[in-house]
Amino acid sequence: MQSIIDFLHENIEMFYIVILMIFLGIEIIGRVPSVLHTPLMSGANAIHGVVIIGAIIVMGKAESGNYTALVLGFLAVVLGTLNVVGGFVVTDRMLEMFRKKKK
Amino acid sequence: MQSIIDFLHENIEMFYIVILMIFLGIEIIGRVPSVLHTPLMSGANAIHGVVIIGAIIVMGKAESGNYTALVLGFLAVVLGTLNVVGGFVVTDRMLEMFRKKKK
Amino acid sequence: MPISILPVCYLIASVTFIIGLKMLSKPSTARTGNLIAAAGMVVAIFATIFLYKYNGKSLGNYTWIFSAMIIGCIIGVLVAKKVKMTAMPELVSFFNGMGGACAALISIVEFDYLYREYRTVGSLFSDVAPLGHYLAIIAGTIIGSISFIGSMIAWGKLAGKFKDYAFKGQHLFNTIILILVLAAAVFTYFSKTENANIYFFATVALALLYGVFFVLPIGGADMPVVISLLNSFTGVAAACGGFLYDNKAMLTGGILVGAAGTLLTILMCRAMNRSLMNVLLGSFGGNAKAAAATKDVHGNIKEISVSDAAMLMAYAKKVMIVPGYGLAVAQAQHTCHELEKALEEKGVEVKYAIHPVAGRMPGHMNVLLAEADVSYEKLLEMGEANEEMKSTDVAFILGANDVVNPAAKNDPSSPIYGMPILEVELAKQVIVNKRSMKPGYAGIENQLFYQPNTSMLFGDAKKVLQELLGELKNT
Amino acid sequence: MPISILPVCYLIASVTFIIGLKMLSKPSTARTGNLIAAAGMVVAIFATIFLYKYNGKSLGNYTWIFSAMIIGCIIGVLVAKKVKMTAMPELVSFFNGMGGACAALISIVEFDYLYREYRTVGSLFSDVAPLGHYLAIIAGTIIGSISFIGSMIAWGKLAGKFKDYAFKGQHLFNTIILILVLAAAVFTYFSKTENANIYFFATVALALLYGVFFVLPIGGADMPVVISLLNSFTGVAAACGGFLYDNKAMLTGGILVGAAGTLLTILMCRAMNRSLMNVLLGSFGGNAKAAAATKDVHGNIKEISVSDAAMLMAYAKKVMIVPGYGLAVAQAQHTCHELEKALEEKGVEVKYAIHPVAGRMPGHMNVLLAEADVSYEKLLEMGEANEEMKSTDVAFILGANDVVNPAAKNDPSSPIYGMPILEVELAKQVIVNKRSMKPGYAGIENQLFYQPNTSMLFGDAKKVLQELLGELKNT
Ligand SMILES: NC(=O)c1ccc[n+]([C@@H]2O[C@H](COP(=O)([O-])OP(=O)(O)OC[C@H]3O[C@@H](n4cnc5c(N)ncnc54)[C@H](OP(=O)(O)O)[C@@H]3O)[C@@H](O)[C@H]2O)c1
Ligand SMILES: NC(=O)c1ccc[n+]([C@@H]2O[C@H](COP(=O)([O-])OP(=O)(O)OC[C@H]3O[C@@H](n4cnc5c(N)ncnc54)[C@H](OP(=O)(O)O)[C@@H]3O)[C@@H](O)[C@H]2O)c1
Repeated sequence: MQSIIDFLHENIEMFYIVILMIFLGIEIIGRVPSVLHTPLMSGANAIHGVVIIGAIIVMGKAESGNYTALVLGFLAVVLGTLNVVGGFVVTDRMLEMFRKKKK
Repeated sequence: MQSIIDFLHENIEMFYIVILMIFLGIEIIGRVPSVLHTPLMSGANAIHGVVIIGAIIVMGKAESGNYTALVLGFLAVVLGTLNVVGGFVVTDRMLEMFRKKKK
Repeated sequence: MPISILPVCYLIASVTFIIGLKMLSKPSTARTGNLIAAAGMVVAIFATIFLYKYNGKSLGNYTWIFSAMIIGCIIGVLVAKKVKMTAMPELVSFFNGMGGACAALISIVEFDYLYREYRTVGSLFSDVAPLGHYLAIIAGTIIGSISFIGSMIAWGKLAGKFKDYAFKGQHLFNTIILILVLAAAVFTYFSKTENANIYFFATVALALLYGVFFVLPIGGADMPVVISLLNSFTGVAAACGGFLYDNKAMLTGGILVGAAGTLLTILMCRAMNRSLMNVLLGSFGGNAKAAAATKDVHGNIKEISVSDAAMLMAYAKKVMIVPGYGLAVAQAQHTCHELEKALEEKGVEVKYAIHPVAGRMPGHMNVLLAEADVSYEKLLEMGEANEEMKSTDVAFILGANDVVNPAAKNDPSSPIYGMPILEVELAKQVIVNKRSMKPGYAGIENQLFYQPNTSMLFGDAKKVLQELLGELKNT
Repeated sequence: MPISILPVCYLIASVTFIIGLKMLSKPSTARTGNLIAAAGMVVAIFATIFLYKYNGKSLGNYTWIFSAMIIGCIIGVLVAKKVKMTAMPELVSFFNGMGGACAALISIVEFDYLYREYRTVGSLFSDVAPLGHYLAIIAGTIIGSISFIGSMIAWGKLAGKFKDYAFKGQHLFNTIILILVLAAAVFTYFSKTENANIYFFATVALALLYGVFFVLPIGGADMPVVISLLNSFTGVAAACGGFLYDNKAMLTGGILVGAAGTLLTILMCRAMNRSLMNVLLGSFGGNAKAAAATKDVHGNIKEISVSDAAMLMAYAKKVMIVPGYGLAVAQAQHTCHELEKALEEKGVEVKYAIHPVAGRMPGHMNVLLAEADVSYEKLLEMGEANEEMKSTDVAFILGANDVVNPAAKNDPSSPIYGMPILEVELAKQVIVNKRSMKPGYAGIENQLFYQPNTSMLFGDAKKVLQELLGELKNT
């Protein structure tokens, strides 16, 4: 129990950010019309591609002899980029289609 | 310029909290029907009464010889309490009226 | 390191504020939301009293703290419970002013600590006082002071203690004071430590002055908007306190109110089809008078006697009452409810058409009629009301004016053009009760009064309603 | 202290994510929102590459990083641009899986660092590895792995590579694996440092296994919901990375998607009138079959010939086309558009009635018909469509079934009871095209087919449409 409180205490700002972000995520999405469900899912999918930052850090700090880190890091960057780039491009394509109908 | 970046750097979590809170404040209120404007204003008014925490701190750490701090602190606590208590009670009274009509 | 659950309490409080405010913005959950936020506040307050440590020591002066809190509690509850429902907006303003004053006082005491500490150093104040700390203090002082005095003036205006006051060059004058406030704040920071306090108090005085002249010229009827704005100011002042003490509850609560309050202010203006700037600079009234002067309204008015009006309503199938500011001023809501009952006894269907900005505060008519026990189902919102207007035999307008002005629909030069209105002209007959041909809040003429199916029933709303009641009893 | 603007860049990225997601949820701003979020992402990525410092050193291995990014870019763009519009959901699933794998790999490498550092210490792993750090690693690993493998299976299912697979006791089995995953995670922490890696890899393997059995039994048509859920999982996995590196952009982006994704999943289920539990446990199909077996549907069906159907439509004033999953399967959207044009040439008014969950992904019909260049004004949402149904002469149902099943309105025992439907039975004539009398997605009978004003037009949607076109050209 004490250690949990300690942990909370030290990271209280992180917890604030997490909790506020949860509220925000829920509030923002609340009014989405169902036609936009698929593009929204796809856009959100692109946003969590921010995990690529972690991959870049892993890759960038890997020492030259550490093949595990180098190989896995390389793979992680490739996959992360796929997620980000593919995600945004595919969302854009979907939305372009929606827009075309508008006019 | 440098000192601004320094300041941002040191308080980056605070800035995150502030910015997220601004978004949240705006999102939360966005859909309020106009009948609720007055009670909502009143409720928000009660919430900023949280400033009383500052008054309590000022009062609590005032040394016994420091009359400025003691007197102003005392006044601050009285006013802060007025804000909090009056705010919540008056909001409740307004909303009670709205509820009564419902049934 | 003395670890306590204080931050957890603050986190809980922040979350309750968010949830509470969210629930406050839906009619069905509003009351619970208010209670939730209040519960979080209690947690935050008592956690601070008992768990807060500075330099490892607990807080002292418990007697002072508790007696201050008890005094505040008693006054707060008494005032909040006693005041008349129609005096709500000024009460909110009063409490808001208290919050602003509290924030200002805290900052003043904290400045005093800084000053005492460095008074004798003999260098520039900026060399010794940390900038972040000073910024939080001075922002809290200025914003808190403006909010305090502004709220007090708004309160006085609504309570009828002050009149609107404006003079030529008002805006320029205000801008100059504001610049002086900021200049004094900067001077304080860059002054010698021993006279920093002089500049500081000049800042406070100037901020108070600015607050006075900021609110004084704004029309009394615009006070709800101003109060909402000052409310968000106090929120920001509280947040400054949060920065000062690195206190997350104050920070989040303050910013939340600051952001939500600003948006609410804008929403309020939008409901009246005006911009915030327009409200603050008061150009609305000016325009409107000009418009009223140039625009001439054609036709003759037709008066109707009380007995004829009573007949008309008694033999109607459906009567739509359109209440407005005049009804509130005349305090005629109870008599109005009696008229409604008398008509219903005669088999007439009676409904109320509620315009969102009828009266002088949002929801004014709802609160007013609720006070008189009018049942909820009888109150129609604007949309519904307009749909039922066609099937209405008599639209009875009680002290409303702008909210039924067709100029909003068909005169692009009118200052209220674009505001959604109650389309009473669709009813078969329109009876308008007011005391004279004087315009309402927006200061413009109303073509409705000259329409062929409109009849005027002049007189104070309460008196007229009582006479109508008398007539109805006799038939 | 080396101060950089990196945190500011991350702050900017976080804000763009919030604004982007917000704009994505409104049709008019969605596309800009996507671009804004993408811009923020670019800022975050390049800021990391050039400004990130660990222990005071800049990152190295730039060649590796850039070549990996270029490879990822090329594949990503190619795949995203090439794929057919109808294959969108599986593509989202694929990219989501990549993100999950990325998160898992990061965590694995970070665990490897920990392991290398403490391998030879000879004490318990828990004595040396900080709990917070370990928790972030293990959570990232588990959630990332599940998200990766689950997305791959969802992708395979939608691409037709895997079939649904369920066995008795599936739920119990899954629960046991999940418990084993958690147990392995705990064991890793409390094992001797030199064999911590064995338990760790057991955790990874079990998590992958769980992911497989979590998604396999869920019906292929429910995949959009599952993908949305796994999407929010990946968000949480990314947020774990944010904790690990104390990186606010990852933290906020991840949590934002985690929260929004979870709500979106629930909203999707709600649009189909189902609960998330119901989708995950797959009890829907089971119930439905039982219901279909017990409930007997009365009446006879009436068939109509292609030429009669063509006549009926050609001489109608208004035809309402109700597209459904069958139209998508038959890839008949272009032929459908031609039919529409042919009818309009004959002076018939043609509209489309779009049910929000027609097809197999939200917005499926909109995307499909947009692809065939059907103009936006012709697509009616459910509410509008139902209002126009009364004035419709022929409702032409093309491969839709559940979305026009009146049981949703009048049979409380039906599994789809309560789902809003398109009320085609209000039209004067109903023509239903499908291949057989087999039920649709929900697996239940449809009373509509037996109604007196309904005629069935059996056959593959594309073939039938082509025949109709031929007939129309001849008349
Ligand atoms: N609700 C809000 O939040 C809010 C806030 C600020 C401003 N406003 C503004 O206030 C206006 C509200 O419209 P409204 O139609 O309710 O009011 P209004 O346009 O101000 O008209 C009120 C009318 O009531 C008459 N009246 C005054 N005292 C009376 C009495 N004792 N008996 C009978 N009649 C009496 C007045 O005419 P006589 O003098 O001839 O009797 C006046 O024309 C709008 O312009 C709105 O934008 C609203
Ligand atoms: N939109 C979403 O996000 C989503 C996601 C998951 C689930 N769902 C569910 O999917 C269902 C959608 O309803 P729906 O009415 O669109 O589809 P449906 O109820 O699944 O019915 C589709 C019908 O099309 C017919 N069909 C199949 N292939 C055909 C072809 N080549 N030519 C002509 N007809 C063909 C089938 O009958 P035959 O076999 O006799 O031809 C079937 O009855 C709802 O239950 C919804 O809850 C929707």
